[in-house]
Amino acid sequence: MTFPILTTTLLAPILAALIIVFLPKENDKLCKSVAAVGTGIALALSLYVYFGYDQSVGGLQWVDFGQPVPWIKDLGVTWYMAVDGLSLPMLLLTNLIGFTAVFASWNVTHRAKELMILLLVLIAGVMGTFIAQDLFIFLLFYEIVVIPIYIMVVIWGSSKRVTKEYAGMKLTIYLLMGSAFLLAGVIALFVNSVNITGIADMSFEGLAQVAFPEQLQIYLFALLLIGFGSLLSMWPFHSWSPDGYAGAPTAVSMIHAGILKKIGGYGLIRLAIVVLPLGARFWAPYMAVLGVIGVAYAAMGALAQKDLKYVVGYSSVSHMGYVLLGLASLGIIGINGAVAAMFAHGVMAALFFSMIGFIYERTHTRWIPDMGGLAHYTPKLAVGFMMAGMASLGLPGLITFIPEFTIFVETFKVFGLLAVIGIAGIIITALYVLRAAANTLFGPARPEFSHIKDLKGPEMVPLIVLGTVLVVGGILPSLLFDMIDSGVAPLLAHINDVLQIGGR
Amino acid sequence: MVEFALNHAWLVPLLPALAFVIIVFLTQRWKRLSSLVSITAMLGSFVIASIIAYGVFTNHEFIEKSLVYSLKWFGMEGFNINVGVMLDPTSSMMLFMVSLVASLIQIYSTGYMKGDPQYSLFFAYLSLFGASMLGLIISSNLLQLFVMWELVGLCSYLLIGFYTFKVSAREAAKKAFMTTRIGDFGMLLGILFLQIKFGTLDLVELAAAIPMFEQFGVSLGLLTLIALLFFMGPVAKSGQFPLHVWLPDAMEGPTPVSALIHAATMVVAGVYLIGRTLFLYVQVPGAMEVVAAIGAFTALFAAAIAITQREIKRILAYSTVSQLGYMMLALGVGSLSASMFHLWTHAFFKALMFLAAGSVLHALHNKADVWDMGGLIKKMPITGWTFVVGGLAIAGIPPFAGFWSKDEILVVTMEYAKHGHALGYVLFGMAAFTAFLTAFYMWRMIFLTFFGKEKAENHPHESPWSMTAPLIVLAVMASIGGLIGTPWANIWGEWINFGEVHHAEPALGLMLLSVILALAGIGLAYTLYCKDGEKKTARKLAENYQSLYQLSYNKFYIDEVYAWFTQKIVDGTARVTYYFDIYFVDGIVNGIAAVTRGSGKGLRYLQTGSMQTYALVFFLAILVITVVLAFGSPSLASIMGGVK
Amino acid sequence: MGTGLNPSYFIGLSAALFAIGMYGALSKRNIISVLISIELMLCAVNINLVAFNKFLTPDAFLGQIFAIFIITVAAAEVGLGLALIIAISRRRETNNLDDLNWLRW
Amino acid sequence: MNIDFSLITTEIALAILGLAIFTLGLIIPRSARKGLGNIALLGLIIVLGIAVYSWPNQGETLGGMYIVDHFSSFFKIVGLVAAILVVFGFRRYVAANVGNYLEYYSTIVFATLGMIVMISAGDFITLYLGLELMTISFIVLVAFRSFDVKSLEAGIKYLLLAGMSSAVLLYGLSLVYGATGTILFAEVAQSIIDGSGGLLLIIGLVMLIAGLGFKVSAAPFHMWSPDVYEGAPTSVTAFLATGSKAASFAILIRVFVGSLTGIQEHWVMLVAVLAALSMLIGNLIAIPQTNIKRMLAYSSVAQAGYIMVGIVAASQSGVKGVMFYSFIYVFATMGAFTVVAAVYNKIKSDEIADYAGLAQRAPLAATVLLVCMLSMAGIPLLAGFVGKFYLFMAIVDGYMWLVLLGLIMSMVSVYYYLRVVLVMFRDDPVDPTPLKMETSVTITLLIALGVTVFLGIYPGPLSEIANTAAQSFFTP
Repeated sequence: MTFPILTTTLLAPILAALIIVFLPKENDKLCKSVAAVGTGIALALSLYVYFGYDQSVGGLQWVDFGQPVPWIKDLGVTWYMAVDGLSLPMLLLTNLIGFTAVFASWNVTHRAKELMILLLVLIAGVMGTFIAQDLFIFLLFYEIVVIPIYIMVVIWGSSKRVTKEYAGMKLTIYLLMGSAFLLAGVIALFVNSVNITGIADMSFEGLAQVAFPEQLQIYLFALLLIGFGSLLSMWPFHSWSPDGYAGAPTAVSMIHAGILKKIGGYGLIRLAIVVLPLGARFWAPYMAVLGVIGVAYAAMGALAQKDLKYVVGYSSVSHMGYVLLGLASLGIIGINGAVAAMFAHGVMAALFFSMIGFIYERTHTRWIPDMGGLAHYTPKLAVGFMMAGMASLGLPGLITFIPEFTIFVETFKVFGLLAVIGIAGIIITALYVLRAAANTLFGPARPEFSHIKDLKGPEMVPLIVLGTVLVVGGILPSLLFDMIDSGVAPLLAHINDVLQIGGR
Repeated sequence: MVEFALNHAWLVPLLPALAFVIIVFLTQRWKRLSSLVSITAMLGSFVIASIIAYGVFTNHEFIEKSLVYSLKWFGMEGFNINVGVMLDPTSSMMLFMVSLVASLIQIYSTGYMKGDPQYSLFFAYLSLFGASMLGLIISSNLLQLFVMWELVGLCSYLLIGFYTFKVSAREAAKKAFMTTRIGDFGMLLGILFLQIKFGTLDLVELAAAIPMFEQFGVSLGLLTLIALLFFMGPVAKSGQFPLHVWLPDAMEGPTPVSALIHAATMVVAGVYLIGRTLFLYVQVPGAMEVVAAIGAFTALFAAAIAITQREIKRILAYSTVSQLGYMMLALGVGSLSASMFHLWTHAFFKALMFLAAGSVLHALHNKADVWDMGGLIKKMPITGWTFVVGGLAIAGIPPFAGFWSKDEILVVTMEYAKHGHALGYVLFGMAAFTAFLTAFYMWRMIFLTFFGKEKAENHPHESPWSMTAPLIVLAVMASIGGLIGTPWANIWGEWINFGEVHHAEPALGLMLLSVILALAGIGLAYTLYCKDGEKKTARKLAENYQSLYQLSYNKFYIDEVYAWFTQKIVDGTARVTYYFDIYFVDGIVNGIAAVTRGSGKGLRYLQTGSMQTYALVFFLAILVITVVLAFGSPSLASIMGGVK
Repeated sequence: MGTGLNPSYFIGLSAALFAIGMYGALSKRNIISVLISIELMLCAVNINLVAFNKFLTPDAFLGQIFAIFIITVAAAEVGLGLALIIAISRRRETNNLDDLNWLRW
Repeated sequence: MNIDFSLITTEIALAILGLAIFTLGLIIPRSARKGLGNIALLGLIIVLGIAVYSWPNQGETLGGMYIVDHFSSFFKIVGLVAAILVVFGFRRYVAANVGNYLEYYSTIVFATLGMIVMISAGDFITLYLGLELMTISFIVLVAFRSFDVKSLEAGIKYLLLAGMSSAVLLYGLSLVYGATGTILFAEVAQSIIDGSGGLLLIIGLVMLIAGLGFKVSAAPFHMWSPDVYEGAPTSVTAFLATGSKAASFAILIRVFVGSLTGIQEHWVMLVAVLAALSMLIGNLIAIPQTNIKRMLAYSSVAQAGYIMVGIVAASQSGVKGVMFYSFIYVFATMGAFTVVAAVYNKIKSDEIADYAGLAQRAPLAATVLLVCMLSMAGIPLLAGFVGKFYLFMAIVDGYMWLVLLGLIMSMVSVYYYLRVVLVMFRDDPVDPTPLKMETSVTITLLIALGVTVFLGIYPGPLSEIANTAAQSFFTP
């Protein structure tokens, strides 16, 4: 019976939300502060857990209450909150972005109270998916986030190429459709596991031990792949992503691009690949192809954009292509790289969206041709923008490079030429990022922007926090990689065993 | 003390890095202080680098084996990366040279950048560049080296675009980054290949592993491919044809930047890298020939462009490209020694000329066209005479530095040819002709700028000592810096070589040839641009050979081709992709949604509101079901797959 | 039983009756006639029940009892129906089903 | 034969309650009739207490015509809970829009009585009696607002269609009787196993499905429900959508899974198709609706489709799923309709457009409506998700197509639920004065909210109970 620190981390935002419910509507500064405190506590706790995790031992640690608490007996569901090297980076990422997202929406005054409540619920929901080691609990958190996001988009979103109503509805329904397939797959998975073993156990560990027949695995993996893939904005299930981000308010874009997408990748590893290795082996080539198409296609799409948010929206699709590619390699290096890439992209995308949000607040436009020379009036903002951009094009010394390189190492070995196409994506990426940066920040100063102010006070938080992570993670990749490796290595060992025995 | 320096070589890049951090976070407000911090750090590095150089060049063991120490950066099963320090004569020479030039140029900048609003930022960037460049030099691991490689690229990007309000600067910066990116793509593939095939990126281990590449299941063809892919990086970084286009535009940056990054240090990183990985290239003669050919061609090509350019810095830029071509050529023919020697001398005289040019521009308020200048030497003697020294050096007049290194290159090329490479003679010819052209266009520029009669509208004045002092120091280096590599006492070749045979007796014939070529070039330049004030002949030539002149003046239209490719092909594809996305992929999505909504709207009208319709549906349903169940149930079940 | 009757006659009869009722319910526009048609359908049911009882379980009166229940309940239903019809014709001056389509779509 | 009254205490108590309200209402002065609501509430709670207390009693009485097992007790409790919520949550609505407390409340009680009789039915006659008692009471209730033509139209439509459907049902029953020679479910099952069957039985089967499908408003027998739901007083709509539906499902299971198992291969696929049809039609037509009651009506058609999935399984897990789902469905629906009624009280409109800015005028109401609708859509952390999980679990091998259809359709349903959410949350209200909800309403809403969320997060206990109940259904 240990102290349930993870559950506490999970409850911190919820608690803050409850407090805010009883705060006066008018005093939005107070609401924001409470939200900041709540997320701050969660962040502190997750940092404590992250650095308190014993990598030499590995496996699941910080198990709440010491062992799984029986939850739904007949489904074999247990309240099993624990973390390993795979969950921890995601947990940390969630709280990093959650914390900064509060500050990124610091200037929102319109119905700020509701915004903060929804935001906190959202953060808690996402957190739950990463610390739950039980499939059912995972599912509980998996979809809950969708609805707050919808409400946030339609209230605080912005209408440009598409109306925010359209964007919100598309985002929501698209992801729910994906999750329908996922759910079907999960139900079938569970029922079959019961039929095979005779005991109902929904913990990921338990399911991983079940020996599903190969045909079944292939068929289930397809369902899961559609489900998680659409959340990962896997081509061709990506088209929700740019519109969604464009319509969404800053905080939502940050969290969605930063963390939510990662749930797809996380689920693919935790559930699809680990539980259904044979299916994974069957589908891996197709995943790789889709990943590469996603990389090149989305990069090209981003190149054609004039709206900053669309640029980043497409670029995140393209980056997820790398993640998919890494996962498809089914090798330890590739999957380590993929997980690290998810973390890195999360930080980068969050910073990018927060900076774009600030620009939009100031200039009331995201249309690149209407901008230019912003660096003269807002140097700090420009710094943040450039850091995010450079991270996005995988500049060494920032957190995104090593993960991408690691992915390349494995996928180049496994897929050869296919991977080369993916690697070529870095050129296009550089092109659209540099263009966006150049046309937004540099060039002659425009008088109409002379009034706008640089970042100051709370607005600096996203830049400082995320920027620090970008640099530190770039200089000391081992902080991230040792952790991930300690989590992925045992899973991969298990998979390889299965592939040896079950394979042909 | 020497021991300490050798074992803490990582301090060399660390000091400027610290300077960068300090300036950015603390001293940005106080300009003087910032520059002070930056210069002190760089001088510190210089001191340590000198000690290291001393330690290395006084200990003969370093010729055989280099000093390496490293620690784990990150790693996982089957993929471990250590970062560390690798000290040998080559790297310590580079350390010394870079830190020296960097210090001088920073001092120079205090004068040149005076009054610039982003003064502190400039020095921050310079420090960052210094850090990454020095880091690149001492890297013991290809990945570490690649990281630094990209960082210097970043600094170059930032510094080219330093005048952010200038659109041209912005575009030039972008161009530089993109061009080098293309090279880096190839280089990345090469690195990946090495990692995958040889399981390591550590230079020492690779050097041990590659000679027996068959054991790693690597065919000679594959190794050649790897070498060529890897070569793309240097091609872009060191402005070799066809990726040279960014370097001339890079002159949009402040002149000290051009001197430091785009003449003395960063652009030679490519050469240095090939030198570092020569153990790979010597295995694959095919790749070596490509390197040599590209080098020679670039040298000639750039020189051919330089003869018609008008802007002082552009001319210098193309000469840089051309000189880099020399270095590549030397590497291609397998002489690390010659190439590094030229790198060393070139660093001094080219930096010198850039700084002098900067001093000129400073005096003429950035009027760049050489045709608008003249007779400046009277008004600004130090600048002028130092520039002349540089000119002599690059033209290859003994005993100035350039002569010895260029001669060395010619010699090794000739030897390469003699050792049964027919290609070698062609290369030699190109190199020799380039030497002539170099002398010609350099002195064309010098005559046009400093001699002849003054232009009335110019009111030049000598620059402050902070700018002239570095000029003098560099001038000294440019004059005597080559003496350590004379054929009579080739200290250089003895220390810095890749086990290549270096000629015992001096090849006097070649020396003579190169001197004649140089003098011929200078003489031609004199007759065309100095003797007759109106320069009629020059203009007449230009008119008679209009097409050739235009071709050369427009840099053989390479930029136009690239621009066309990017705008038409790349952007076109992008637009197509985008429309495909929103109209087809997304169209399907929206289509499904529309169908759903529409069917809802349609079905709704079944609900007519008349109770008897409902009853009718009710009974009809019963009828249908009865019929189906009574006569078709099993088949139906089989269709729906209802097996339990 | 000596008579040559067999269940199929009764089934046929009740089926016919049910069909007639059904037709009436579907075609008549007057609420009352629809109500009556429904009664016809119920009668068909009763015939069935009684007939089956006769042939299947002559000693236990399941069918009859069931039929009696049905008749009773039907009476209640009709009563309620008439009450509603009166109320309707008060409010909407009609007892024609086609006019009752305010609630639709 | 001796009657074991201990088994039917609930029914007796309920009957007494109904009569008591009626007579009491006649003797006390009109002005005092307001109190009847409280009496009904109190009585119903007591009856619920009795029902819960008599959970352990199991057995058959009246010679098998009346079955009391955990299965029936479970559904009785569900029905009673629905009745209680209706009586409690809609008091002000009834007072303001329905009036005539005496008949209203007694009829509610009698409808409940009909339900629980039907739930426990062991033979055709009891089934029919319970069904008709329920139906006739509901006809009265639907047409209760005799001053409102819509209510009357709904009433007459319900009367006629229900009449036809029960005629069909009865015809079916008679045919089954004819085919098997008995009216006791148990004996029917036995005789089918012994080999009686044939066309007669098949046609009877179809008619049974039609008759009962009408009651649960399963497509294509659903067409009455939108009109009636829209026209009826909201309280009645709520009761119709929860109690009557749950009870009808109970008897549907009793008849098909219980006694017609022998000819499964004939009806399982049929039910599956009907379920699919209900999901499709219900969800699709709900999309363009503008009246919230009508929208909820169509969505309840879809819900019927989901619940029928459990019958398709025709297994213990399926039955368990049905029970679990109908329990949570009661709370979700009640919550939604309570909000509708409460809002109608204030703004006299059921149009979705008029819900603009509800989130700011009445946050609790808006939240409850949101949560309840999402629970019906099966969004996790809400009970509906667990319910759907249980239901689809039962059929996932063999009926993957139905599972996928069901899940996709429930995501479609999110589409039209979110349109309401959009109006409630995004728009700013025309007049921002807060809507003051009565305590009774607030409490009902909180109950609905609490149960929906709690069972969504911690469904363990309920599923245990449902499991035992389902067990008792198969092994009496």
